[in-house]
Formats: sequence, structure tokens, C-alpha cells
Amino acid sequence: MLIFEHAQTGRRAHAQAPYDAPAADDLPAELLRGTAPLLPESSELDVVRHYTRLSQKNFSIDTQFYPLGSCTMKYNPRACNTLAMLPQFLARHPLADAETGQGFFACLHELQEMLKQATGMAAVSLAPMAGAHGEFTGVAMIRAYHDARGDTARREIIIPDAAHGTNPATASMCGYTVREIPTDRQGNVDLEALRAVVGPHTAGLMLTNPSTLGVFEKAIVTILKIVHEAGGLAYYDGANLNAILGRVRPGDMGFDAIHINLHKTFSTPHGGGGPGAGPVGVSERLMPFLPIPYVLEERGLYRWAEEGDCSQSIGRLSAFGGNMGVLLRAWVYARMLGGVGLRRVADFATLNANYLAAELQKAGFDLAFPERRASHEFIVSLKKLKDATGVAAMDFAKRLLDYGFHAPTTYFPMLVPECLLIEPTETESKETLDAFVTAMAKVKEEAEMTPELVKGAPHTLPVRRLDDVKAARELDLAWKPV
Amino acid sequence: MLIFEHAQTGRRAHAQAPYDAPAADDLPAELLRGTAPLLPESSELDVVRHYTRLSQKNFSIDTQFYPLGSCTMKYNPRACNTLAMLPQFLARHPLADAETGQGFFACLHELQEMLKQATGMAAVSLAPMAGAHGEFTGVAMIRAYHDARGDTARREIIIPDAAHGTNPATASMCGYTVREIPTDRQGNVDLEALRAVVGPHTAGLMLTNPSTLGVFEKAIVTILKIVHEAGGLAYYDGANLNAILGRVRPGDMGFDAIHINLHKTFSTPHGGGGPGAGPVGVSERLMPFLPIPYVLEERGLYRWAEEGDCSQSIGRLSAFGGNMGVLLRAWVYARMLGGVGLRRVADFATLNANYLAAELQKAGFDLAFPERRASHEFIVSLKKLKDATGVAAMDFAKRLLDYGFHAPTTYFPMLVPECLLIEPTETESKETLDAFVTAMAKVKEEAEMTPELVKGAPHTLPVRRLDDVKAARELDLAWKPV
Amino acid sequence: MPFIPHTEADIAAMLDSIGASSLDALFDEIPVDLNCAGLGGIPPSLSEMAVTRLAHGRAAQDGFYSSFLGAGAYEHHIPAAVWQIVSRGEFYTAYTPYQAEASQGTLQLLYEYQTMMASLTGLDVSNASLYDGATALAEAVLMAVRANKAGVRRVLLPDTVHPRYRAVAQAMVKNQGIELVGVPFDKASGITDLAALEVMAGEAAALVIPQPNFFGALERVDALTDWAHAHAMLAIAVANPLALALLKPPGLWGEGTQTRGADICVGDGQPLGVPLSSGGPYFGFMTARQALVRQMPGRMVGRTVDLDGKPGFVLTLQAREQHIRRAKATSNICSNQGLLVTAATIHMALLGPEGLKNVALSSHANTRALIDKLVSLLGVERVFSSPFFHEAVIRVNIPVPDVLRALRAQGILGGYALGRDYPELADCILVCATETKTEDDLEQYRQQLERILSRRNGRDPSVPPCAYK
Amino acid sequence: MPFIPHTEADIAAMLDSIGASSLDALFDEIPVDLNCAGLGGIPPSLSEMAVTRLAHGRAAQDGFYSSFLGAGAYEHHIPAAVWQIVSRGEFYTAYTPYQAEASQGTLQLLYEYQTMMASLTGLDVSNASLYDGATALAEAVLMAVRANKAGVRRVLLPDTVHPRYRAVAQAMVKNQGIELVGVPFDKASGITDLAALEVMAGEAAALVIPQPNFFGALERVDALTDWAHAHAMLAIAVANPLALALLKPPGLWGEGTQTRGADICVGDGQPLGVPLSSGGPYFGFMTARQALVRQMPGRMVGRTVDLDGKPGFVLTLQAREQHIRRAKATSNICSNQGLLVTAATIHMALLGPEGLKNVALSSHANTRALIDKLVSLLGVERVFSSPFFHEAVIRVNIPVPDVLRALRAQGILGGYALGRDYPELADCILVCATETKTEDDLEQYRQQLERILSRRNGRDPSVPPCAYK
Ligand SMILES: Cc1ncc(COP(=O)(O)O)c(C=O)c1O
Ligand SMILES: Cc1ncc(COP(=O)(O)O)c(C=O)c1O
Repeated sequence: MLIFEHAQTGRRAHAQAPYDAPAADDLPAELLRGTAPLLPESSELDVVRHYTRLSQKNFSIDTQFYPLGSCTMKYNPRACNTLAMLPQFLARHPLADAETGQGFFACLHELQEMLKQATGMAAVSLAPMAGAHGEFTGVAMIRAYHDARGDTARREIIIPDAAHGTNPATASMCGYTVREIPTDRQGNVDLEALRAVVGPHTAGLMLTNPSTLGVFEKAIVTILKIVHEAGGLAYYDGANLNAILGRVRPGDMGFDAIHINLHKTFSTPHGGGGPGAGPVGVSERLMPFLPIPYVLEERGLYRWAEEGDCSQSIGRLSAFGGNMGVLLRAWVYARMLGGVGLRRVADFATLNANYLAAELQKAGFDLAFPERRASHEFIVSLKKLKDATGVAAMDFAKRLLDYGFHAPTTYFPMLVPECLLIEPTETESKETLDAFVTAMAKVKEEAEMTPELVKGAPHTLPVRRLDDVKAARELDLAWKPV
Repeated sequence: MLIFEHAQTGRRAHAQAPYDAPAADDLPAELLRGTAPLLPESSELDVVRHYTRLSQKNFSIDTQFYPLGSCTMKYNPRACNTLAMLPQFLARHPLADAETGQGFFACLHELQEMLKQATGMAAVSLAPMAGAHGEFTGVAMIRAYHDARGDTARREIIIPDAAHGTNPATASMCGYTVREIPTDRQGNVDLEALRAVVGPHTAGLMLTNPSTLGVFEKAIVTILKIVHEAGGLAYYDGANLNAILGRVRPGDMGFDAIHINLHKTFSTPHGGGGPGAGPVGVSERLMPFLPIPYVLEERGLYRWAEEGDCSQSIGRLSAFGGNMGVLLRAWVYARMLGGVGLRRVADFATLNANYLAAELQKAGFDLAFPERRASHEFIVSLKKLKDATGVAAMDFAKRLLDYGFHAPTTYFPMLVPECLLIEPTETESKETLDAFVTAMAKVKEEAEMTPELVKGAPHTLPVRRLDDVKAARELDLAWKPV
Repeated sequence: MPFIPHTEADIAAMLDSIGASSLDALFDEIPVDLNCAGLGGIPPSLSEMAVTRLAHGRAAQDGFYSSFLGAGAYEHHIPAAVWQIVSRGEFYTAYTPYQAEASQGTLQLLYEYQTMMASLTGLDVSNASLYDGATALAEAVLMAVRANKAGVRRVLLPDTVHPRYRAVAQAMVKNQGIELVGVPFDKASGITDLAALEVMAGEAAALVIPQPNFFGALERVDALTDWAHAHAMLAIAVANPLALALLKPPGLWGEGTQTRGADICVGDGQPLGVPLSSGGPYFGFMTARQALVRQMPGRMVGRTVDLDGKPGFVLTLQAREQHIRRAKATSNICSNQGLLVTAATIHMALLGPEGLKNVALSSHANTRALIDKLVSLLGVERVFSSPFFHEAVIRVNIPVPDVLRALRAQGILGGYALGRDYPELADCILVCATETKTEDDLEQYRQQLERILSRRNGRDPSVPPCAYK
Repeated sequence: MPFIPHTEADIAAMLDSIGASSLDALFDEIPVDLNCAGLGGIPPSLSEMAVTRLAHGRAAQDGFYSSFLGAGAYEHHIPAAVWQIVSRGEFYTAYTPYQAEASQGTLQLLYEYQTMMASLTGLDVSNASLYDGATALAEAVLMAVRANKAGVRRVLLPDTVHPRYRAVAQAMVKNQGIELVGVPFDKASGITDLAALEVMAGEAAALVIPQPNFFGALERVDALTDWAHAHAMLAIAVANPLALALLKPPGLWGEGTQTRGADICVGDGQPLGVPLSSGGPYFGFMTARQALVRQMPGRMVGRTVDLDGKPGFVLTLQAREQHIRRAKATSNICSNQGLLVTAATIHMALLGPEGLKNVALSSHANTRALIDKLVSLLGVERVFSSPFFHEAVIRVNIPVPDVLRALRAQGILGGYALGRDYPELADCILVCATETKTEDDLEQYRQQLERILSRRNGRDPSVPPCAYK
């Protein structure tokens, strides 16, 4: 039932609005609204009950193992929520003078510094509001860099075919043409193909490392050398930073610009879609182009760096500087883990992934790159199973839901047929991983014995398999009263 | 799975304890613990996930209609929770000087005054921590009153048979003997029986009005007159105050002592068992005996009244004065409703009950007292249905769970065979009541057509019907590691 | 109409169905002369926004203090997860789990709680809570008297038990003709005087044994327990549950292998994840030996199976309770403190045995450090010689109320003035520093106290006058 | 090891299964010379308790102010229920609803949200959010250019649009060779100059129309919309969604019955239940006419049915998005601001149409009352003659920075200094008083401002110096 169906003309949550609001008799009638908007007229109880019950229809980290590859669904410490929502932080107006927010700025500045340390970059701006926003920022800085040097012929961005869709989409938003390069059998960038595309038109390369195939790009130094020698810059998509935190740093690999998905590696919650935060880090040469604002410290006082401070900045990315509440959560997280704890993240994320990969292989699953070390995630291909039983990766995924596990990422990266991209994260226990292996084996057995059962999954959720095609064909994006 | 079964020796929620705690080398070894207690060793994620999932197995007001008679399960405004948990209120130590808590005391004092107004009593103490605790307080004051007058032969408390179990149990705890009196056909106290038992041994009468039969005791003035003339005092069990708030006040009816279940009428949450709060109100003559502490106001300054202030007090009921957080929630609630809003509570609780009774009667259910006006609750008897189909009230109740409704109170009051005591409360909408009627009718039909279906209910909950007998026979009150 | 969903149309349709002409008509059974005119004396309705503003203002008026008060209620860090889960509607807005199948969340949690408390106290069974530590003690006294075959209605209650607990026990048992007899403490050590006990042997149903006692001092629990049993009394422990992460559990009290340990253990669960909250809600816990289970007051949860043999949980042994046994019930308690138990269970699960022990150790170390700092000042000394746990008594050489008021003016609550309950200790303060205190907090206390004491000759002009009288 | 559950035994067993000798061995594919020594530069781990203390200290340092700042972010009362529900783990810790069957909670909520926003703006379809109001405007510009059949890459962006929005739009569209052309405003009325617009006719893909504009002034939206359409431009509304509870919805802008209304509406959802939060997270909303749905950026939720024909919800039209269309996607956006939309949906459901309108009316009435109070002071005047909504501009006759600093010293944030973005308005302040302000708050502002102005001759000794430089 929709909230609108709980509603009734004239019903209200009476405690929730000032009574007897004075009329706006100073406003010209032609500027006023004629009919009321279609907001539900409900009691407070009905609203609370409706959304509480709706929430129960979600899978989430707090309720299920959620091995969604590339999304790093690890435990979101509850203290981060509590502390980011301290009343003073919540009540602070974004345009209030910096003098009134020195405590708040101190947290942001510390986060900025910790991210520099963790990534090995020369400077960090916290402004971007998600990974893709960080990508935009990074590529826009690369463009600003070339433009500032009058090097305006560079209009291509090179991107491996395994890349996340945000990478090519970002390049386009920055007015660049995308040159896609293939991946070799081992899951690495095809160096020959790279060499073939670089040149005077190359503005830069975007790379995720470990890649979305769940393996570390071993020839990274060579790759960056090729790009740099051609006059291009290198962008690091930090979505997989969880895999290497404290083991190897993008700055040390030689990247010029990076983003970090705080809602992945720094464990801020994803909220069913967002918000995230995608701080960017840059090497020395991109520093003048950093977006504003970022936090400056001068003689113990903090403030935002703004237009006047950085004439070459690519400018503003948001009206008020970014997703502060997300940044505060990441700050709490980083302070609780500390340097040693952050390094452990990569250790145990990798241990969990490799253990899970090993156990699944023992249970008869095909790894996409069996000869490679898994990073923090890895790919299982169900191609053989599909050929034998007709059960596709999507069916398999849906059946896992019945066993109380969120499904891994399906059909991404697109290179591997019938793939499941599995990322357990470091916060899950061996018992949970073992239970997942058991469920995977069970579904495999079902696929072999009773494929229709799997193809008809899920069977135990609030709805059965939903019709995507109908949704797109007979668009219904908003309820209309009957 | 129990939390202990998620645990693993050596596992810890590491952020949750100071590290490297110094040894207590000053404490004699023979006073120290040898082996660690059986607390789970779990990660923070496992604990959060375990209890979040457990919570989902509960029915609650926030998720279901909960017409549990006598329990007044109405909407618990969320603001009450937020404001009662303001950090200063939470951080305040109970023994901190009153000067440091004038804001806090102002809230309590207002609540005390509002309760006086709402009940018509001469004075109120907020000390009792639940309804039964309030009953104890009230009866102990009655006893202190007689004792103070040297009237020590009064050793009997008169209680109608429809009374809640806490009434007789309370009388016993106060060292009294219980004289039970019957209820007449109309659900009223049997006046003849009352006249027969009163006398010089009568310490007092305990009465709920409206009674737990869901009807208003029309002869209340006569009843109290009989008791008072015999030298007894009258105690009002305020569990059903929701029915008459602002319509008629216990003080005006002539009661000497009362309690109010704030977790019913003042909508503080019941928390799956408690906490509640059971403030007591008294008439003039019982004022000297009020328990401590209560809030005193003197020249604009608040403080607790303590031992020195009231030499005849029955004493303390708790170490630190009561369930302050519950009292604060009730204060918020009362301030949001105001005098007019509190009166509306009774109006609409009564409207909902009478409507539901009327609709159920139309749907073929038998009301226990069809000629009477329902108060805020009413009784349906399933005796005929049971005789015809073998489906008992308990079966019926369990089947309602399958339809997403919490069951009404069953088998209480004990006088009415196969009874369901139904209390919709004022915060439920007509639509919800109609949906409940539909479910009731459906279950009735099922009972008639497929009784086994109903007897085997519930079918859709986390567990099926549980074996109470086994639980009591083969007591298992604590888990033991295997 | 705050929290009332009815529209005009609803009201009309509903009255119509009932066959009543108006809302007033629904009250036609109430005698007219009893009708009250309404609740005009209660202030008018405020919006949530307005009450929010009012409450915030009152809270801000009260502010925060650096508190060294203990005396039965303790400031501890509570993991953020605890109350975020406790506040979930499914826990927060459920009633007592009368419909077991629709309440497995609460019931399983209570079973887990019972398990934890039984183990923490070293006893067999736990109930699902009582109101607070003080009423739990009163219930234990009643229980011991019920269990006493000889009908003895006298219980020994040492003076080292929390004075408020003694007051509550007194108020709650006196009407049943039960006598509570004080036992003096040794003035040097601050613990119960074994010699004085000997004088009292014989006619008592139980001996109450606090650990730590009200002064923070550790009682000789083994000797006391054995003494009680030797005199055919039950031993009732009153313990700080946090201390039990470190200290010998009551179920094992006593010397030698023959001892059966304390018979009942009660206390206040507040240190296990419950905020100070100005005094409540907290919760009382009670555990006991299996043999006493049918004498226990309060709810209990048992594990059983469903129709399919699947494990599940129900309220059990309800025949002890008021709603079944009525006048013969073990207690009148009905609503208990379930939500606080929910918090405590999650709290204990998050801390685990090591975590809870670390909190106890850190608290204790902080108090030790504080005491060391304070007694280094001229004019301050320790009072009792016994080992203590996370709380101890100091004596100061200027009037205690002045000291505390001067400290308060500096934002420090310096401790509990013992003179109120023990006239002979009028110059003494009970101080406590839990794990939440930093070295800097302790040092602040020391410095302020030093400043106050050093002006002992004149009246300190910075001592504000008492606001009352 | 905070948040890592592994025991020593687990680690050993897992390494054994993998066939690796150590944790280090798992990183053997990383070139040795890239290995970093660890993260020693990051401060050591703190317990939750210690971070809690630190964060509380920092928050307390910042304190609270009585704020009259608006300028795109507004202080409103948010019902307590909103964030208690939003914080539930099932909403808070879910990912984007890729597995629809396991995400019906989030998906249905988003569908409800889309319905509410479409209706509030008077348009057909809504997406499920963008980052904020400013990026939403940038996306709308890109969308309008994409939709322009003639390939025109020029958009008219009035100077009365929030300066930060203009800056963000500029940063986000310039690399695609799109030109944003300013449109001046009338100095007397404070709204977009229709005469100036005429000069610009022709070559533009869209005209942006703010309502209310950055000065709080109400634009002549009907005329502007019709003008845009008459010149073959799309009309892009930038609106405060709260204002739309009161004002004519963009979908109905234009005069006469032929008008089609604005084509796209964007804005920031912050006033709908999102706390000020020092600047974010907020959320950008975007609605549009049905015809433009395939040009929209961002996620959308559609209603469909399951195998049994039961209604359910899925992400739809994903072929517009980067994960499918890659370089040709309508935007690169992936994560959006879902949790804030969750808050807004619950907020709007709690307030309903009447409640939301009342908030708008009360806010507006408060600002009117404040403006009346302030302009009654000598040295203060209103600047623009247009009707305004809940925010307006005043001019003061002493330097604005001094005024604001002096007010701040009294705990008042007096408004936004316009000189920063509009040099010609260097003596002007944009002030806003929402429904959260009481008569007393307004009066405080007036009194303090009066005091400050009355000392205009000497330097006011109570103005603290600027902390910076
Ligand atoms: C590899 C990769 N890059 C970029 C992104 C985009 O990040 P965001 O969703 O924060 O915009 C993702 C998100 O899933 C990703 O997995
Ligand atoms: C009629 C009646 N009296 C007394 C009580 C006891 O109140 P409490 O549970 O608050 O102790 C109840 C509780 O259900 C009740 O319904």
C-alpha cells in the first residue's frame, strides 16, 4: 500500500505544523498555488508505521551479509552516525563565519590530512559528493592543467574496458572522447593496446587498481610511464582503495589525481543510494586546480579556501562545499581505526576475499582469474552452469536472496560472462563467509537438480521476481489518484 | 540463533573498550573472579545485526495495530523520545544538587501539576515506577493513614472479581487480606455483595473505573459512599484513565488515592515489558503520607521533597526517585496535547471503541455487555464459536497475528468465557479499524469452515505455536554452552 | 487534534454506525453531576516544534558537569549502537510479550539476558528485571522470608548497604511484619563487622551482603556467606554488576568446596548500558539458585519448541505471577524495566567479557589515581583501610557542603556527602571516577580542591551561597 | 582491531585454506618497491569513547547561534520521527536498490517521493535525486542542451539565480563548450529585467527562472516562461520546494491556457526535512515534462508487477545511465543522495499539504515581521520593491562586516553579506527568519541592531576584531 492510500482528505499530523499560520496577503494572487500538492494527508502514526514497515522490506548491512562487489558494504559504525549528528554540527549554517565553526573545521582538516597520508597525494579537497563527482573533478583538473599550458589538442581519455561506467561517462562530461582499451587474459590492461592509443591527443588515463576484476594491475608503473611519457596524466578511481589501504598508495604509484569513495573505504553508510563523498587527491602539479572549497589552516585558525585563494581552481562543485555529514562520519571512522587500523582493513578485506574465493573454488565454482591473487573482491563466472542448466547469474543471485544473503554484483564487469563480483569486506566473520559458501553450494545444487526453482526465485521476499521490461515499457513513475 | 552462537573465543568489538586496562593489583586475589562470565565474544557488526534482526521479529505499535485491551497501545510520539533523551537530561546524576537541574525539575513540576489537574487530586507524587508500584504506594498510604489514627483493626481490602491481578497482589504485599466481590450481569459491582463485606475491618476498596470489563461503573458515587461510611478509603486503579480524561476525574468521583499508568494514558512506550511510570494522586487526607521524593517549588526554585520534609511519608520507593525518562516523555506528550487535546483523547478512544464494537457486532460477534456503552475498550466473547467449532479465543488470537494484527487481550478479565478484550485507542484511523473488522470476520469464517487452520495458527510468523507446557515443565531459563 | 487521525467525515460515519448523535452521547453512562468541564488548568497544546524549543532551553539551562558522583549510579561510556537499536520501534513500542509468536525478538533477547546475568552472578536463574536495585533488594528480602520454612520474619541488613536501598526495603516489607535489622560496620575498615554479626546469630531468614558496599569497600564476602549458611540463613548478595566482571561472582562466595555461594543476587543494572538519566529508568536484576526459582518475583523467559519442533521462547512459570495467582503471587510486579534490559543485553554483547572487565579495571584505576592525587593534598585523607572498587571515601578538613559547592562553581560535582546518611561521617565524601574520566579531569579536581582547601581560613569568597534558604 | 572479527584461530584456518603463509603473502602481486611502510602519519586508534569525547568537545566549542541566514539553506523544524526512521539500519545501511526484490522499502519510498515532487512542482516525472540544488541546475542545463534539436549550446542564466549555483553550473558545463549568459536584474524591483531579456532573444537553448530568486524576490515567472517558449527555449525553474507549497507550481507557469509551464524544475531539497548540517548532505531534485524523461539524468523508480501480478517497484530507464550507456549516458552520476530523499519523503508525509503550507506561511510571516522591525530603525531600509518570500534584502548605513561581527558577538548570525557576490550591494544583507523563530528572537535582533547602529559614530568597542588577518 502506498502512503497515499493511507491518506484521507482532512487528516493531519497535527503536532507537526504551526497552527493558524497567518495568510500571505502581501503576495500577488497570480503567484500563488491554486490546488494543494498531492502530498499524503496522514496521521503521524500512519506515517511512522508505513515507513517503519517499508524499511523492513530492505536488505541492508545491519540485517544481511551484503557481498556486493565494488561497493564495499562493510559495517558502518554506529558511533559515526551519532557523532556526525551532534546538534551543533547539524545546526550549523553553511554560510556562518568560520570563526563560529572551528571545532567542525578541525575535524575536516584532520580528515583532509589523514586522506593525504592514506593516499600519498600532495593535497586533498573534500568537496566532491560521490565517486563520480570526484571523477569529474579529477578529469576537469587534468583538463584545466593541459589548458593552462596551452596544450589544448589533448582531447582523449583512455579507459580500460573493465572500468566502471562512471569513468567513460565522466570523460564525456568533461568534453573528452573516450578511447577504450582491452583487458588481457590475466585481467591486466593490454599494454600493447595502450601503447597503440597514447599520443599527442591523450589527455589522460583513468584506471581502477585493483581493477574491477578484483586483481592488482601488476604493470602499473609501466602503464603510468607510458601515459606520462605521452604527455598524459593518470587518474586513479579509488573505489577499490579498501584493497590496498596502507599497503600501496596511489600517490606512490604515480597517479596525478584520484578520488576516494568515503562511503566505501571509510565506511560511511550508503543510505539506499547515497549520500557518498568522493574527496579528490592530487599531485603537486594539479594543486592549483583543486576545486573549492577546501580547508585552510593559518596560524591555528581554520577557514575555507575560496575564490580569492586559488585563481586557477576549476571552481565550485556544490553550493555549500560538500557532504559534510558524510565527511564527519569518515573522520570518526578514521580516528577510531587510526593508522594501524586502516592498514588492517586491507589485510583482512584481502584475507576474506581470498578465503572466500578458495572455498568457493573448492565447492566447484569457477573463478574468472584462478591464477591471480584476489584483491578485496573476485569474480565467479557461472557460464558453465548457465550452459548446463539454463540458470543465469541473475537467477542465481535472486535465489541467494531466499537464503538471506544479498546477492553479489551481477553482470559487471561486463567482460566476464554470467559473472558474480563478490566482495566480502573485512568486517565479516569466517562463520558468515562459511554460511555463504554453504548457500552458494546449495543454490548450485538446486540449479542442477531443480533449475525452475532457481529461475523462479526469489520465493520468500515481499515480492517475487519483478518485471523490469514492463516497468520500462509502461512507464509509471508517479502515482495518480484514482 | 542465539548471540552466544555467533560468538567465538577471542573475538571482540574492539572499539568498545578501553585498551590496556591497568591490572587491579591492589585487590586481594580471593575477591577476584576466576573464570570469565559467559558473555558473548562478538564483533560489533554481529551484535548490531543480531539485535536488529531480532527486533524485526516483534510486533509493535510502530508496525502493527495492537488492540491489546487494558494496555492502551496508542502511538508513542517520537518527539517524546528525542526530547527525553536530550544529553543534559541523560547525563544528569541523580544525586547532583537540585541547583544544577532546575530545567529538569521544571518539567517534572509541570507534569506533577498537570496530573493534579487531570485527576482532580490534591497532590501527586511521581515516584512509582509502574502501575502496580503505584497501587502499592496507594494502599500503603491507606494503611499509613489508618495506622496513624490508631485504627489498626482494618485489615481487609475489597476488590471486585473483575480486577486486574495486581490489585489483590498489591493488597497482599501491604499485609492486607483480600475480600473479593462479584460483578453483576451488567458488568457493575454487585452493591449487595459490597454492603455485605464492608465493616470495621475494611481498610479500603480498590476499583478500576471504567472497569476492565470496559464499562463505566454507574453507581460509583454510591459505592464510594458505602466504603467511606464504613471507614474505608477508596483506591482508583488508573489503568483505564484514557477512557475518561477530561470527562470525569477520579478526584471528583471521591477517590482517596489513585495511580496513573503514564505508559498507557500518557503514551510513553512500553518497551516490550517496561519501563512504565505510575504516579500517585491523593486526596487531602492522604497528603502527609505521600512517598518521597516529589518536586517542591519554593520561591521559584525547585528541589526534591525528602525525609526531612515529610515525617509521615510512607518512605522511598526507589533508590533515585523514579523513572525520570518516562516522566519526561509524559511531560512532552502532555504539553503537546494541552488541556483540550487531553480531553479529546477520551472522546476518540471512546468513539473508536464504540465504533469497533458496533461493527463487530454487525459482523456477528457477541459483545459481553451489548446493552452497555463501551468505554475505551470492550469485550467480545467467543464462547458460542468455541462451542460450535472448538476454536478457542487463544486460537482465534493466534490467527489474527497471521493477518498482521496483534491479538486483543485474551482470557482477561476471567469472568467472561473465551473473551477478547479489545482496545483500539484514539490514535488509530477508521481504515485501520475497518481492516481489523475484516480480519476478524475472516477468522470467524475460517473457524467455521476450516477450524484446523485456525487451531494451527500462526502460520506466517517466525515460529509456529509454541509449547508453553514444555517450557514450564522442562525449565530452560539460561543457555549453556555445549 | 494532535495524534488523532479522525476527519470530520470519519466522525460522522462512525457515530452513524454506533447510532449515537454526538461524541458527548458516548459518555451518557457517566452520572451528569460527575462531568468535569474540561482540563482548562492544563496549558494549551504546543506544536512539536514549540515543545522542542522549550525542552532544549531547559536542558541547556542545566548544562553539563564533570561529575565524580557514584553512590549507586555510574557514568559509563555506552556504545552508540546500544540506544540506536533500543530505540527501534519494534523494541521501543512493543508491550510485554504476551503473544509469544509475535514477540520472539523481545523474548529471545530476554533469554539471552537471563543467561548473561546468571553467569555474571554465578547463579542458576535470572528473572527478566525488577524496577531498580533497591526494589530488587526488597523483593529478595520477601523472597527469603517466603522461602524460610520456619517462618522467621527477620532479615539482617548491614549498614554498609546503600542507605536508599535500606529505606526502600523498609518501606516495602514493613507492612508484612518483616523486621530489618541493621549490622554495624567496622570504623577502621569500612566493612561489616563480623564480630557484631555473631551477636545477632539465630533468628533471621537471611543476611544481606553488599559487594562492593556503599563506601566502595570490598566486604569479606566469603566469610559472610559461610556465616549466614552456618546460621541457617540465606545469603542475599547486593552487587554492582560491572564489578562482577572483575570480582568473584556471588554464586561462588564462601570458602572451601562445600560452600554453596550466595543464594540470591540483586542489584541495579544501570552500569550496564543505561544512562544516568537523572535517576531512571534503570533496572533491578535478580538471580538465584535453581531451588528458589518458584519463589522468584517477576517475569521469566523459557526456551521451548514450536509445533514443528523449532526452538522458540515464551514467558514461563506464570503461575508465580499476579495475573494468575493474584493475592498469592510472589509479587505484584507487572510492568518491569524491559527496555533497559534490552539496552543492557546489547551493551554486554558489545563489550563481551573482556570489554566489561576492562571497563571495571579502568574505572578502578581512575578512582585509585584520583584518590592518590587527593590524599596528597594537605587536609585530605582516606577514611577506610579496606580494598575498594572504583569508589572510595575521603575526609576533608573544612565543611563538606562548602567544599562541594565551591567545586560545583567550577563545574565539578565532587562526590556524595556522606553526612546525610551517616552523621559520624559528616566530614566525608564518597568519590568515584569511572573510565570516562581522563587524567586531565582528575587533575582539575585535584587543583580545584587544593585551591579551596588552601583558603580554609577565611570564608572563600568564590563559594557561592546556597540557593535554598 | 576495531571492526575486524577475526580471531587468531580464524586467521590461521583461513590462510591455511588459501594456502598462503601469512597476510603479507596475500599482497605478493604488488610490486615490492611500491609497498608502503604503513600509515604512521595517521594518528593512533582511539576507542569509541575517546572519539566521542573529542567530538563532543569540538561540537561544544562551536556552540549555537540564533541564525537569520538563509541564502539557499534554511533552518526548519524537522519532526523527531523523520530521522529516527531514516536512521534505521534497513534504510541507513542499504546500497542502491540493485536487487529490487530485496529493496522494496527503498524503492517504494522513492516512488512515493517522485510522486510528491512531481505534484509539488506541477510536472510529470521526477528522478530519485541529484547531489544538490546547484548540480541539479547544471544537469538541467546539460539536459536542455541535449534536448535542443538545433544544437544550440547557450543558456540564459539570470544574475538573480543563487551565485553559488551559477558558479557550479559554470564549472560543470564549460568543458562541453556550453555558454552561460547572465541576465541583469532591475535594480529597483530586484527581479530579472524583462527588457534586458529581449536583447538576448534567439540563440539559447533555455532560460533559467529562479523562484523565489536569490534575494527572496518573486520573479514574474509567467511572463518569463512564456517569453522562453516564445523564443523556442526551454524554461528551467529553480525553486525552493517549500515555497511551492504556497506558490504556483512551475508546471503551471505561464499566462493563458495555451502555456505549457516550465519544462524542467530543479532545486535543493534541504528545506524538506534535512538539517543544515554545516552544508550537507542535502539533495538536488529534478522534475520535468514527460517528453523529456529520456533526457533526464539520475535514477528513476517505476512501478511494475511481479510474477504473480503483485505490484512492486524497480529502477527503470537504466539505459540512460552510466552503468549501461557509459560514455553516452545522460550523466555520470551514480551514488545520489538517497538517504536525504528518505528523510524528505517522511517529512512531507508528516506535514502533508496543509502542514507544508503552514510552514511556508509562518516562515514568511516571521520574515515580514522581522523586516518591519528592522526597517523601523534609523539607518536600515528595504532594498527591493518586489514581493518576497521568507527572505529579503536590507541596506544598513554602517559597514556590513562590522554589523555582522557585532551581532555575532551577541550570538546572532545576522544574515548574508551580499557584497561578496554583488559588489553594488556591498551595503546590503540578505535576511531570513523561518518558522523556528519566535517573536522574542526577532526582537533580540532588532534591539541588538539598534544598539550597534546607534553607535555608528565612534567605533563600537564591543565589535570584536576579525579573527583572520
Ligand atoms: C569502480 C567504481 N568507480 C566509480 C564508482 C562511482 O562511485 P559513486 O557511486 O560514489 O559515484 C563506483 C561505484 O560503484 C565504482 O564501483
Ligand atoms: C487494570 C490494570 N491495573 C493495573 C495494571 C498494572 O500496571 P503496570 O503494568 O504498570 O504495573 C494494569 C496493567 O496492565 C492494568 O491493566
